[in-house]
Amino acid sequence: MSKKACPSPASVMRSNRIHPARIIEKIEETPGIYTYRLQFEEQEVADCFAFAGGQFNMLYIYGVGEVPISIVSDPEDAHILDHTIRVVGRVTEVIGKMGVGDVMGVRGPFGSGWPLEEAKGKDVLVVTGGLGCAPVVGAIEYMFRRREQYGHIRIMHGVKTPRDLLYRERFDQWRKEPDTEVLLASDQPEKTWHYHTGVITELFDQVEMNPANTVVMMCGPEIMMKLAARHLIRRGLPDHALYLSMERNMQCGIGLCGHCQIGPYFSCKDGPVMRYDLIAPFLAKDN
Amino acid sequence: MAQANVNFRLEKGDLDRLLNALKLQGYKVVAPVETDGAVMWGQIESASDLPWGKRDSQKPGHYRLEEGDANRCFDIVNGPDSLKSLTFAAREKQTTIRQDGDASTLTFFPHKPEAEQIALLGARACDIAALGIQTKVLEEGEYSDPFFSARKAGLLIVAVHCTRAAETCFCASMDCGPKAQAGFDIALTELDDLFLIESGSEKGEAIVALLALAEAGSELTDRADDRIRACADSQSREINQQGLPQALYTAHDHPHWDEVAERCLSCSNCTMVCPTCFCHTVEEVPSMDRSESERFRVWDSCFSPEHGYIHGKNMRPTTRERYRMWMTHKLGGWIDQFGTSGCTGCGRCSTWCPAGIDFVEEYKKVREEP
Amino acid sequence: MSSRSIKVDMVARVEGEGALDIEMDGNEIRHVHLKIFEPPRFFEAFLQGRHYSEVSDIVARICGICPVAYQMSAVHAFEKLFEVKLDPQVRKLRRLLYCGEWIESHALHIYMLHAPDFLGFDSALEISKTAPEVVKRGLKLKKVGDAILETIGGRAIHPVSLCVGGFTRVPKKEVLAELLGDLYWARDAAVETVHWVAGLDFPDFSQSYTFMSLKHEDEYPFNEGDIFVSGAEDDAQIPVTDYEAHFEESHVAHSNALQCHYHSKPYLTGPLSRLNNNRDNLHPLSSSTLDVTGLKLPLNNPFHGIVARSVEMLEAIEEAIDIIEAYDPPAKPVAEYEVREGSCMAATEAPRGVLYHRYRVNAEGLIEEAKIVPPTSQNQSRIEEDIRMLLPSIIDENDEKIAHECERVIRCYDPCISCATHFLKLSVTRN
Amino acid sequence: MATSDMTVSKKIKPRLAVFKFASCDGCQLSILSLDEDLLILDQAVDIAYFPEASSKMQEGPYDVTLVEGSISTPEHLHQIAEIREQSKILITIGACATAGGLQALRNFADADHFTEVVYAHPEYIESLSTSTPISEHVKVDFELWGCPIDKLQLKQLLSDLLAGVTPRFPGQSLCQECKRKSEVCVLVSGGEPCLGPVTRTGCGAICPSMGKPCYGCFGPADLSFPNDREQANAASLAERFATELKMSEDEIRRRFHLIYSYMSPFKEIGDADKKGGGNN
Ligand SMILES: Cc1cc2nc3c(=O)[nH]c(=O)nc-3n(C[C@H](O)[C@H](O)[C@H](O)COP(=O)(O)OP(=O)(O)OC[C@H]3O[C@@H](n4cnc5c(N)ncnc54)[C@H](O)[C@@H]3O)c2cc1C
Ligand code: SF4
Ligand code: SF4
Ligand code: SF4
Repeated sequence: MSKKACPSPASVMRSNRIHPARIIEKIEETPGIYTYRLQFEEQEVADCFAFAGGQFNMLYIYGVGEVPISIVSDPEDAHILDHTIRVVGRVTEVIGKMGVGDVMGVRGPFGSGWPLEEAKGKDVLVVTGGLGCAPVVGAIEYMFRRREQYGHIRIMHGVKTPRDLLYRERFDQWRKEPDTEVLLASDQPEKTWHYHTGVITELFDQVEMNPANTVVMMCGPEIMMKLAARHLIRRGLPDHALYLSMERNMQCGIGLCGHCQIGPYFSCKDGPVMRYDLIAPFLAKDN
Repeated sequence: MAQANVNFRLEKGDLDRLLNALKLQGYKVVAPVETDGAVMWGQIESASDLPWGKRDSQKPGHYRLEEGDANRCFDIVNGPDSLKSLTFAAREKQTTIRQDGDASTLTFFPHKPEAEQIALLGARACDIAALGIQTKVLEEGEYSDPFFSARKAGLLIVAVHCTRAAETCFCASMDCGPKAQAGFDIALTELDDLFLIESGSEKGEAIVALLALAEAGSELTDRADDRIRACADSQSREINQQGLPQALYTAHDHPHWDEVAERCLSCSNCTMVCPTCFCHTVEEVPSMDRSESERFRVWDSCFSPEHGYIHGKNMRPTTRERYRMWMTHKLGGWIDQFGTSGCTGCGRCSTWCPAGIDFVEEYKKVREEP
Repeated sequence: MSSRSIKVDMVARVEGEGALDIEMDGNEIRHVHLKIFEPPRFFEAFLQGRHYSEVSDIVARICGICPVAYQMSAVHAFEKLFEVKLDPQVRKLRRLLYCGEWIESHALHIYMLHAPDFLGFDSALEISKTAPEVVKRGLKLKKVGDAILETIGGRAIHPVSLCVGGFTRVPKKEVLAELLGDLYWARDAAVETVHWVAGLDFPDFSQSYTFMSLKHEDEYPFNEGDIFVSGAEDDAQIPVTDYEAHFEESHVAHSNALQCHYHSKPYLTGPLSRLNNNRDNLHPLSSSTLDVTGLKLPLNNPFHGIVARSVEMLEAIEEAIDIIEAYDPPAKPVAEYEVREGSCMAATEAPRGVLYHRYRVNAEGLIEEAKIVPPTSQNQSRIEEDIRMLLPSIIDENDEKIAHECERVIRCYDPCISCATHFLKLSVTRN
Repeated sequence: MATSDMTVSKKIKPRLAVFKFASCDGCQLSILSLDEDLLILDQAVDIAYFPEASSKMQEGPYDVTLVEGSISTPEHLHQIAEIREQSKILITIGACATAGGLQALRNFADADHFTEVVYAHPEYIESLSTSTPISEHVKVDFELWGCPIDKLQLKQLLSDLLAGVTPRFPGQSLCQECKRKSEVCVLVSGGEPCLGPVTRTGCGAICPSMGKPCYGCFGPADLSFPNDREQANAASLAERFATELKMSEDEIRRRFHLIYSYMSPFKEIGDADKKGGGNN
């Protein structure tokens, strides 16, 4: 389906309706993580659907339910809609079994994503942890497609054990990009691990940073983000330059269902990417 | 507030004239009806269906109807249902989805929000305030809930200013009552021998005009104001809102949360009866052969075990965090999120708590230095 | 003659688990044992020390097919002791609740459990492959019964609203009236059912039975009436309070259920007995529909049980329609009464026959002793007797055939082994 | 919890079995009460073993096995082990299978004495002294609670399994549903000892809607999710029964010890010996 001019953007974008979309491609990133390329079934929706980098969709699986999933494709190629999904539970298990030709529902896009505009002209530090952080992959690829618009890009990724490192090839690929660094750390040692052994914050001390001109994007376990943020602030980064992806339970994605609250915020509409200075008091706490 | 509305005299025996006028306008008249030892919203045919001569006795965890003044029909302050059940339905069918035989297409059939025209007789100030708060949440944000809007649009509100408070009421301290300030079409004040009636909207004005009543005069309106003031004065509970919301955010580790958790049953009754709580989840109900699936929006609660769950972690794993969420959001978070407290002082959360937990008392304890 | 051993591990399409054990010496039967190995669940024991108000929820769990019967017998016993005066409309609603259970249970047995025997199928689901409309009719009839139970009792299995003195809540008139549409359909479907089952092929197997059931002056019996005995024994009318003087339970080694005898002899309870004893009280339509089948009463062939059950299903539907059409909600769902100490008994007609309860209650309303005699333990020795009578005629058949024929006889009784205490195993040893 | 991967048998119909141990048959009957959905089920699966419904009894292995009833005789112990071996997914249905059932009341008393009460010749009876849930003996993939199970939940369970979806049912307390249905609380306004606040949702709040206090037939609410065990606060409700409703200790014990007596935290109420005990 080729994209034509959208006749009435609001009717699609503000309707909060679920639109059927077909899987036209499925890529296995690593076992249990798949990227799906979706195509809307309705021409009007295909024409009108537009999103900003880092927004998410609620993906609807027939007879099962909806889950929030970040859009990882490039907002400027809005006719392409990619989602990278890790199989973890009830809904994602079913998604994992779906293949090319299957249909799911898409409601969105919602939320605010990575500060890709604000980061233009600045250095970018991406700090991730845990089992792969799909939402940030899209942001990284976005920047590389516009490599000249961004300063130094440094990607730091921490895992518990070397076995947890997914997307190994991707890290290797990124490492080849100009003016780009990729640093990996594993809490536990292993013979084949050629990178840093220890926690990720230790890496911060090994690199030079330009605190006044850096934007940090973080994604991972909250406790890791909290420790990393404190460390970076001590290194002189302003707290408002740190952006964190805050995942919460979401049933509606539009600020009505009440589940995704973090103190005064709703992660779905005030986030999911949120500035550290705003959410610091609520970070990594039962709330 | 703008200039005071004009009050008219409505004889007790003439209440049916009001009912008939409402019915003539095509409304179904719904009012508090004695049901299973409490009052619930029910359709009434005539004023005699109202709970004449009854009043309520409320304490945390306790509700009983008692004999009262036979000439009065609005002495029961409230029952478990607020306006929420009428506007934000507990279970609302949102969408039906069909899958064709070989699973290659999905068709979505969103349900049209539809609502009956209901004249609601007997809405109280706190609940009208709560409807206003829910309006901010469900209607005035970037996205809104069309089902709520439709149901709300179908309501004609006949308020009753409170002249009697239950022991659990604290609307005065929340600035939400006992007199309804706005948000109604018509309002009544019940005196022992007659009602005063005023209108609060054009729709209401037209209906009151149909009744061709005499003006009440200042002696009666003064008497009414006295009764309402006395009702406010009779409230012994209050919430001191000073320092909110911050004070609750900082009370995050207060030991009193543990103490409440010893008693709290995590049963969600408080949030269900709360007139402003809006949390909901979606229930997916597929048919046996999966040819069709329906999605329902249903009331949820921060006391539900899944409410704070994200894969591999529960943000609120135990009752302690769940109770804290409830109070912190209600009295604190709401102010940041919607510019108003989430509490109107109706007292239901305490009355309908099977463990008899007193929201106001617990709040006081949490505000004390540990 | 050499010895033969035949084993069928489980008789299907009955409720509960037991076994049949036949031993023969040549052509001589040594014994026929209906072995009930459904594990004992000790209900009478749990009841001790419980409050009378808890009993109906406890005894319901004896049987998921006929919980209402258990609840009814218990509640009636206490009401006699406390001399409760039931509102007539409450009494009607109780009958209606019972109608629901009969319709549900009879439809289940006729269509799902018993019909496959006559049609040569393993199950009703098999039937549905060739005659789906028949099975759908059965399922829908069952649903009509379930709907009555759900409306009055909250749910079809282990309903909750029955209590001493009446009901915890009674339905509104308009809510009950919603059932009528389906009941009118069910009435026609039940007439068709009677015609359909009457046309089945019945083995010629008439026996000399002692029929035992309740009998009521002017009603087909559900929850009231004296015990009435007819058939092989002299007619006798026995007040329920004298039940234990005439009917005696004994424990035999091969069974986890107690067996019951009338003056030391086997007897028959259930639809066949009820119909034989109470024909006069049938509704006109049930009566005329029975006439059209051409069957003459008393029915003496256990295989005609399916016809009796179908007539009773029709009867229950007609009764339900009558009650609902005339229903006027009682002023109060529960009557007032005072708890008294003493002993009390009651018998009501479960779908499978008479269900007798006796309790001794102390001044605080706590149960000191409980005794429950379910229909299947009453029929148990009669089933054994039937098989003894059947065996000579099939003695030359192979083991498989014998087993199959015996199972068919057992199923005529719609035995509820969960009540008596469902693996029915058959082993035949021939010397 | 099982990953209900039944996709392997997409071409061949999955084989379903239904087994029974000590129970009242009510939960099995719920399967036969699925109305027309029963026919849909029959088309979707091969009902290989379900003696109550069919005399065709096929040997295992089975893809999905539903088990009703509690373990209460020595023979059961062998049978359940064998059934487990034959079953890819084993699901227990009902209070008996998931918690020992009403008959687990005997776990609190001397079972030998019980036998004498009911049967004249106790020496004929072969019974274990306890009635225990299936999960105490073999691995159970999924449990459907309730006495009896709820038809809608059963339908959803089967529908999910057939579609290869992991079934999931809420563990929260009954009160939410009670309030959604606009029932007046029988505890707060009627002074009745309702177990709803600590009882698992699923039945649709039948008792309160019938003006009767919930007697806990869906078992204790499970407040934990995903798996950190936060138990229903039965002790607090019991305390409330004592103070507000003036119930005696014995009345309170009887209240909790009925259908799900053998499951924590109901088990520990009023049971001095087992106070604070675990799941055994
Ligand atoms: C804004 C946002 C963006 C996300 N982007 C991605 C992405 O790009 N790729 C990806 O693989 N995952 C993403 N996630 C996480 C993803 O939503 C969860 O993994 C998914 O909801 C798990 O659902 P489940 O039914 O398979 O798991 P279960 O563990 O069975 O969860 C049960 C239910 O809990 C809720 N839930 C569980 N975990 C989460 C969670 N982390 N966030 C919100 N609700 C949850 C859902 O309602 C879910 O259906 C994102 C989450 C959020 C909030
Ligand atoms: S989070 Fe709790 S307190 Fe807030 S709206 Fe939801 S249910 Fe109510
Ligand atoms: S505070 Fe009371 S009503 Fe609210 S969840 Fe706790 S026990 Fe239930
Ligand atoms: S009646 Fe029972 S289930 Fe309903 S709200 Fe009250 S305590 Fe909870």
